[in-house]
Amino acid sequence: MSESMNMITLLLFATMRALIGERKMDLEIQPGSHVRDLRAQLSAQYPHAAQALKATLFSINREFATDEALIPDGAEVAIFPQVSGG
Amino acid sequence: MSESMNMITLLLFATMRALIGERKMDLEIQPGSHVRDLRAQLSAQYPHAAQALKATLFSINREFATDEALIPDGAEVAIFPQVSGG
Amino acid sequence: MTVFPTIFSITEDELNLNDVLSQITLPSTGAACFFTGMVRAKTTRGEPYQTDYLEYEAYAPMAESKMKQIAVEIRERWPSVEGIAMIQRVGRLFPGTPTVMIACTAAHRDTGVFEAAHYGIDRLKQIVPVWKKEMGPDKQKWVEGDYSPQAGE
Amino acid sequence: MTVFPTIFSITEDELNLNDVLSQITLPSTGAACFFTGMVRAKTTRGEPYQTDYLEYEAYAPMAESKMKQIAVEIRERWPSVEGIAMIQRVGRLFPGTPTVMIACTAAHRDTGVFEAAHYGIDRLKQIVPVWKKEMGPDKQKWVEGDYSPQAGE
Repeated sequence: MSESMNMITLLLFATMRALIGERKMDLEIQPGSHVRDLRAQLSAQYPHAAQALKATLFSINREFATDEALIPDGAEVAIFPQVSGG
Repeated sequence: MSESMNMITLLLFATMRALIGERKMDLEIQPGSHVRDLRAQLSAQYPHAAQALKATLFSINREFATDEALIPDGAEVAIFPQVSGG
Repeated sequence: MTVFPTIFSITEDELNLNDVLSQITLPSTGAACFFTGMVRAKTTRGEPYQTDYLEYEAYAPMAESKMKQIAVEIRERWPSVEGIAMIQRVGRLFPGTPTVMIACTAAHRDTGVFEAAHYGIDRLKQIVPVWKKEMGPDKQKWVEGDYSPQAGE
Repeated sequence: MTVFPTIFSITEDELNLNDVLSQITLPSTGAACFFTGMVRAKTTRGEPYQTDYLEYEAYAPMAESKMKQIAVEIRERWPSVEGIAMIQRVGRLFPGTPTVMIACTAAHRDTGVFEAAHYGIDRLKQIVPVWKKEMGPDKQKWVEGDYSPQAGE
């Protein structure tokens, strides 16, 4: 683990969990990464999930976040498929 | 009991029951009596209830009835104070 | 063809919302709206007062026939409504106790269940012959409500 | 000063409407409106299908924080609302089972309880992160809903 990287906790739900095969993972990201950078990083790491990742929403520390949002060090980030329950 | 009279069952609720002191009574009325005639008959028979009787509603066979409604022989008539529950 | 359940009763028993819901949930049902009215211990609208308990009475056979009529009115206005339940408790009822209940179910939440239940409770108060006597620390009195039937109702 | 109760939870336990009602009934409370959503065995809106059961999952801490936010929104819009309860069940849920519930109470029935509960269920569907997987006779699939949060929600 490089000293210069940030660590985040990534939570995966529903279809995203099924595609990537994990509920929760610790992930290194470049300091200054935005949601769009994380999306690209995950798409590169899980090419079979790249299509699905385009339509997902992200939250940072339990608030929905746009592609332009900055991800702070130590953040709890979640990937949300665009489906809801009731 | 005169052969020429009609018989009705009178039901009393809430304040009317308290004033007249009965829940239910059998009553003779003149054939052709309307609600207004029954109101007058009861007011004469229970003078202390005459004021209250002015503001009551009547039902005939479980349907609300106006002063002009005819009371058939054998009817179930009820006197309704103008208060409701919930 | 599916028969849609309509439940109505005047009862001295406690209301059980869970039981009512299961009785008006069909295989096609996905949404329910309930309204319940409770006895207030204290009332501040108008002149404030406290209530020890209420005595409810009903003209039961007429009340049930009016409930049946209200169910017909609801089904005419909101044909998507599946189950309807209306229950009025009578007897001595203490603060916090649910005294009246209406529930409507439908397949989805956006086809009138809220409006149907709202309409139903307004009509119950208007045309169902139920009276309540307020028993408070200082007095007892019959309570006026929204009771305003039209002839023939 | 009275503290108005706000209850929210994500749970695997059965919903008990009677318990919820007693928890949000204060001495001043006279009216409650509930909405419950149930698993449908059969759905006919759009392409008809049958459901054996649903698997619900939630991002629980965020779901509870969104429920808290919805309660704040309701109290801003309908200041007369006294108690608010929101419960989402998760896990394997069979047809007929209530899966989600919102209830709002107030002193009287005409100051917004219906509107508040209606608003609340619409917001729950929009912003609370809950997903369901449909398990039917022929297939399993994740179900699309009304989930449409705005950034920052």
